[in-house]
Amino acid sequence: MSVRVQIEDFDVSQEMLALRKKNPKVGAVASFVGVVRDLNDGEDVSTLELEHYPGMTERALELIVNEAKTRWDIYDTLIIHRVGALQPLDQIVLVIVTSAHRGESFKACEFLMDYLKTRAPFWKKEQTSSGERWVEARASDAEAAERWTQGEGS
Amino acid sequence: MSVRVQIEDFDVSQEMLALRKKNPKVGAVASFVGVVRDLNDGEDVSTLELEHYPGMTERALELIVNEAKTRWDIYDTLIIHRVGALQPLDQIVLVIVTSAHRGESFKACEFLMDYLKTRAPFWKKEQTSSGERWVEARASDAEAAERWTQGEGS
Amino acid sequence: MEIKILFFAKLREAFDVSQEVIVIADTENKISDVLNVLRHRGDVWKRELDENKPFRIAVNQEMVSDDVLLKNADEVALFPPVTGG
Amino acid sequence: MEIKILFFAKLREAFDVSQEVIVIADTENKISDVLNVLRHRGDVWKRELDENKPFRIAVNQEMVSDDVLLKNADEVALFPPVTGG
Repeated sequence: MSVRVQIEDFDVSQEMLALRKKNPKVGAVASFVGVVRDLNDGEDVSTLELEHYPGMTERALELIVNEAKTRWDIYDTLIIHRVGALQPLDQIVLVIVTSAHRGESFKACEFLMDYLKTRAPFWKKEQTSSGERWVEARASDAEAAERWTQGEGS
Repeated sequence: MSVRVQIEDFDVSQEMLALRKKNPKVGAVASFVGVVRDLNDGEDVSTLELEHYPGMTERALELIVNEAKTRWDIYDTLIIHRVGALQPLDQIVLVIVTSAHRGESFKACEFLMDYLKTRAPFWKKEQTSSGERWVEARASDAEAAERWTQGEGS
Repeated sequence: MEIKILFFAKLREAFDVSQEVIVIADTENKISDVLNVLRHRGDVWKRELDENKPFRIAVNQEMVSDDVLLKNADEVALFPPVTGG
Repeated sequence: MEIKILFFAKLREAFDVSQEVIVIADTENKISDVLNVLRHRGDVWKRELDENKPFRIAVNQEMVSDDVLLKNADEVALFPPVTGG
């Protein structure tokens, strides 16, 4: 398990290689990268500022990872979340899951993203052409996380 | 859409960057990497030889990609499948899907892998300590592909 | 007892403070008591911490509901629904 | 008419041939007719192409069932269930 909150960008290939740890039992590597878009809720975005709650962020992510490990037969997970000022096209978040077979890594990776979206203390503020605004939480994210409490993940 | 069958290895970060095409509408990049394991059905594997049906392989993969595009609101997809002789720890297959929101890219990426596993003409032959053998198709792969015909993907 | 309170994101900006320490009676030991102390400041405090507002509460870095009991030196955080990822 | 036949993987090895061209009567125009020609060779052909064996059939690079109609110069491929990915 590894959880990092950082200002710096990340390299997906390097992180995958490190997470696999030359373990020849790994047959599947599922990953997700979130990227800053230039448009959100109809407004063009020039800069995204990411705030977080140091300490709680890492704890929350570790709880989420532990939850995934109890649900699926997976080997390792990595979560990197960037903070600070980001621009459109910048990578924001990376989740990687390794497992023997693909079904587990796919499910765990999507679960980690859905839970991160609703449980990890990060907040986005956008600079748009009509000024700055805090991004509002989406009902669709709450619904995505809710699915996993209803047995789909088993 | 891009489909490649090649002997050479691939770099996930580079392929992601190329697939995103500096399109600032892309918010989600889901990917899957399949890796050669050193153990399969109880036998230790030293080399995996991948055979394919040139021409049909590319056609089959393009049909699968078109099917994914009719089902989900996604931007671009990449499938790279290696052929020839591979060793444990080698990357075999890469699938990347870009979209605006994460749900679509996750679903399409898993769908592409499940369909590739049952519809694209590749065959694996393993060298093990007790000789060589052709890998048998798994019922679990057929079941995984079958799920998508029953409305889960909608 | 002393309770440390942290504010994040929109709430931090609205209150123009990122953290403070408040002293409450040992008998007033629920999150809701802390919230009432803050609401009594009126104006933006009353408005942003209204029960109908969707703010979140964490105690010692775990999200909780507002009937949790507090003890001396607990860290309480108030913030809007999270929007990371 | 002439039909090109390709064999892959285990079938290619079992028959020790990767492709051949066979000539069938224009009236014998189904995949099953081609399969019967091959089965009549006996031995490994009869065994590997037995109806209970799970081999797959493609015509002009698309997977099909064995009642598909063939036309001159079609490319037929016979192979085991696929195992890529």
